[in-house]
Amino acid sequence: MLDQIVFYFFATLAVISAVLVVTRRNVVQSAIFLITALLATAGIFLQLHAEFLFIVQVILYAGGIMVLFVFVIMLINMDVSLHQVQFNRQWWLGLLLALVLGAQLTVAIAVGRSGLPLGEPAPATALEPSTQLVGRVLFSEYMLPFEIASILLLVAMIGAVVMAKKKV
Amino acid sequence: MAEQRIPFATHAETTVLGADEIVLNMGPQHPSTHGVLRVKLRLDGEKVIGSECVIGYLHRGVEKIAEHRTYTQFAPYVDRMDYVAAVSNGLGYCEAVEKLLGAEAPLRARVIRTILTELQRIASHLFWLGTHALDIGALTPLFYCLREREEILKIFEKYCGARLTTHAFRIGGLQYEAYDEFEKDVERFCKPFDTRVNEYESLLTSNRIWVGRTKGIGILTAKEAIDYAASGPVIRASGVKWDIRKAMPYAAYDLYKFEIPTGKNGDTYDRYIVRMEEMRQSRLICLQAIENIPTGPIMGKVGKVLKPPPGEVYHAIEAPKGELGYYIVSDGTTQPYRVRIRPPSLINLEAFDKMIRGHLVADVVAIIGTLDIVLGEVDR
Amino acid sequence: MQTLINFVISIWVQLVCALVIVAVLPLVAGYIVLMERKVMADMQARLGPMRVGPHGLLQPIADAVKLLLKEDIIPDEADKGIFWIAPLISVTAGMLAMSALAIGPWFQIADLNVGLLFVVGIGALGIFGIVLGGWSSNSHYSLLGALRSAAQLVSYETAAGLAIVGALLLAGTLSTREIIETQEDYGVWFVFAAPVGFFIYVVASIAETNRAPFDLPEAESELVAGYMTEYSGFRWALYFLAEYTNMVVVASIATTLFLGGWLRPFAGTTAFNFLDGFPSLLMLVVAGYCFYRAPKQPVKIQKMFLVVVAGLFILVAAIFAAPLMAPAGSLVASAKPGLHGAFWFLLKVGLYLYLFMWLRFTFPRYRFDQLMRLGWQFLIPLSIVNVMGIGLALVLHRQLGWSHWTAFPLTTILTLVVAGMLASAGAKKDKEHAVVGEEA
Amino acid sequence: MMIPTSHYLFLSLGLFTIGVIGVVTRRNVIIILMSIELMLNAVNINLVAFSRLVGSAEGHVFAIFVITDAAAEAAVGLGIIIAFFRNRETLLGDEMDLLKW
Repeated sequence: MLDQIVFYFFATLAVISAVLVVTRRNVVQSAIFLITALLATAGIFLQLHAEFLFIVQVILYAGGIMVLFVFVIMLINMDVSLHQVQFNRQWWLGLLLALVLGAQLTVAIAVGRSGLPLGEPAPATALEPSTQLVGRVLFSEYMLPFEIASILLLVAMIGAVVMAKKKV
Repeated sequence: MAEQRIPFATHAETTVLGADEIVLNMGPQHPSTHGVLRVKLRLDGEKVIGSECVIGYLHRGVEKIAEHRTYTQFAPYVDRMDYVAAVSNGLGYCEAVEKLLGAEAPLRARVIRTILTELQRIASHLFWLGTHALDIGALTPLFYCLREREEILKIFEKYCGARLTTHAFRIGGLQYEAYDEFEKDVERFCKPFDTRVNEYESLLTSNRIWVGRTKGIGILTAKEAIDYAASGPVIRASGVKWDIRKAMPYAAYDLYKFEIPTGKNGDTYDRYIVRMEEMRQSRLICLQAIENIPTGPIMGKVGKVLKPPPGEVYHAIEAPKGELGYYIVSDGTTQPYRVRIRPPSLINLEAFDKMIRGHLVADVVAIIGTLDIVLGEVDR
Repeated sequence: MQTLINFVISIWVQLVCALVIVAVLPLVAGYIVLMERKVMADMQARLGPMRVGPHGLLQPIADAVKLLLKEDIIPDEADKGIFWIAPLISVTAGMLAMSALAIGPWFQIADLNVGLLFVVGIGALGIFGIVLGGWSSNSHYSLLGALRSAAQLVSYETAAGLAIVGALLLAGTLSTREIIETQEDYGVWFVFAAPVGFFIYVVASIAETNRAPFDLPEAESELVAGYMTEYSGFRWALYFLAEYTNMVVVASIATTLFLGGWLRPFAGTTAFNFLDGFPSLLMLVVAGYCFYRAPKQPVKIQKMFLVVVAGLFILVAAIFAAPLMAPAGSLVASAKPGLHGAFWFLLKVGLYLYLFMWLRFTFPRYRFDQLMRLGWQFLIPLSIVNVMGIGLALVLHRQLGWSHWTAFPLTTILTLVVAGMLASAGAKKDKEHAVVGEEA
Repeated sequence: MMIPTSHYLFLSLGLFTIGVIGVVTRRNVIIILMSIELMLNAVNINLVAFSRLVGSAEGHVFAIFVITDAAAEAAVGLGIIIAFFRNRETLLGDEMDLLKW
């Protein structure tokens, strides 16, 4: 019961704020709703008993990446963008994509019912991927990807610094 | 966006704001502009690339008032210029008029003037230290400084009944005889005062943050300081040994031994060190002076109605903030024809733009503080 | 309905704790402000607030009433919605972070298995309140304050995080409760095993809470009041509440991680059991002081008030003493860990806050570039070295069987050597900067 | 009573689609970047839900990689935006029509 309340609450919150992210004119408001959407997703992670991912989501996504976004938005003068047309005429393309994706998923669920029990409820405590378990898997089986990811971050960092410098 | 044009007297070549330039208006209502100074800063991020000081918010037309007052009536007005060093202002004016009259105050009056002026210098520097430290973020020295300053103000109050705008001196000498405990009070203040100065220095001088905030900030080389006609601790910190007390002795300064502290780099830190050392020297002067205050009259022969002969005079003294000059033109009547005052704060403030370029916003307050301006004097 | 009632019954302890935090924290923050003003007054040779109540004891309440009644001014050009909600974000984040902290073995809302990360992460969300508030005010001072705040928090969060990692390596868990229990098992607080980590955390936590000497976002002499320049009345008070809540949060993290949480000093040693009497004794001393001061109050009602305060302290002393007196095994005696744990925890938090205040009234303020240099060029490298040092010590201790007493001092000394090298390199760089500045 | 995994999938689909629509229809590059973050987020929900379904920690690990990637992308993307804005004074994606200037 509680589980469901939590899930549907956060799911609704996530979808509504996601819609607002895309539709708001003001970039700062978009950013705020994106933060809400990300925190709602974090709530869904919590409902899925993925506590570590929950906190990673909060710290990294909401606390780190979004601070970066808000920071940049504030650095860039906002008055310019408020008086411009914010949407272009490709809504039909968006709608088309949405329809295609929706159809795909429906078909996938309908067909895949035999392969994967997608319609079934997710098991409650088949496995509690706690912090320790995630850590163990991350640092043993996925050691190489982990290192590659760290190099990716390093490259991104250097790239960002170089790009944001005044005189290249 | 429409291109925003901001007139910059000091920076006329580029008036169009770039993508990452903003104009920050500091003051006239701002906690650390020491009154009603208004500074327009052009910032690139936090770096200052241009500035303009807007003054005049405290203009009261002191010089004009002088033309409608007699010489005696005008004397209290000068107290309201540099209101944290009223005694020094009064000394400069009284001596200038005496020079115009060709009279001189008796020795006893001059010695007492010297003592009070030096106490005032200490008080002014204490007030500067407290507020300067507060600007840089050290909250506590202010209260210690005010504690000591209070002692000096008490001496003033006992002497002439006023604490701030004292009007302590009269043209030709003094109105009040020193009260009975005067020497004792001064001694009681001066004796332990050097340990107090050491105490402040122990809070700040070798503090890493303080050194980081003041060393290399607002550098004024000796040549620049002379070119800007800076005076007082500002020019001395740049390494120029210029002190009117030594160069053109007035009052009773030729009787006493004291040093002129100078700095080397002309940065904020050096100005801080110079002022600290000046407090110690002022203390020494006071101690020397109270040892032997000559007896005699305290009022020279100047007559009841002051009517200086036609002519003009310039007289400068070393006020706590620098050279305080009075240029008085007399047309032979009881009222001055023209009084022009050279306020040290105003002249020192002219170096502000030079000192601030290339530094950060945080340094602006440090440099305003280190110039030791009093807006009452700048605007007059 | 029945399920709801059952649900409430199953979590009533947590509910009570949550209510206590939400209801009492504003008051506590008010009294921390009073304490700060009193400490400041003491250091500055004056008395501080003395008018409202005896010794200004009711000052926080008067301040709160004043702030509540003040007009809530919203600047004309401000982004109203964001301006309105920004302080709430800060406060909510701070209070939410409190929920995973264990104030004594009894008082904890939720013992998450990512407890400490939760506190750190949620606490860091408060930055949005500051940034958005500063941006929406539409004032250059506010914007500069907000930008500084964001940059500062992101930088020092890294150092603080790495300092926390060092202690987490020792604890081997993220749950706040288990961290403290590990320290009990070790018999030593982690501040002694990882002193450098504690130092880094102290510095970083001051910077994170925007306190002097790192209070650049609200530097009074430069940016008037930084991000809260345009705020007034109750919203301004909310920012203050958030700031003090954050102070309590970082102090609690430090207490939990480094200072043994709710543990009494020498918790494991029975020879020091007499320290159990300390809480009662302290309360009695305070009560005695109140009695001593009471007759000296000028107004009768103030005398009575002080006597009542003294009586309350005696009552608290009795409550602390009761479990010690009661026969072992009784219900009252079993209340000891909860009561005394909370006492020791709050005492340590209070001392940590006192350290904050002490530093604030002693040091001048850093400049922004200096702050960044300190963070990135000294604290972050040092905290990385610190993590490696602790890891090395653990390897030496656990794999190679060295004793605690050699492994940890050795790595600490190594870390300190690195710190010295970093500091001297930084000083050299400072000199170069100064030279460049002179040329320019 | 548990929530069927398909509900997570539909939620994820919803968020992903909104993100796609955002990328396709908005002109402001910052909002386009934010929409991409939204899409990555939708993927994460899927990963975690499946991880729960099959009972392994791999989904979590991949979600962490996705977040890492999002961080890198945001850093580089915002760096480009700042450099772009400095030179062209605009934030509109359809005006980004030069590779070098």
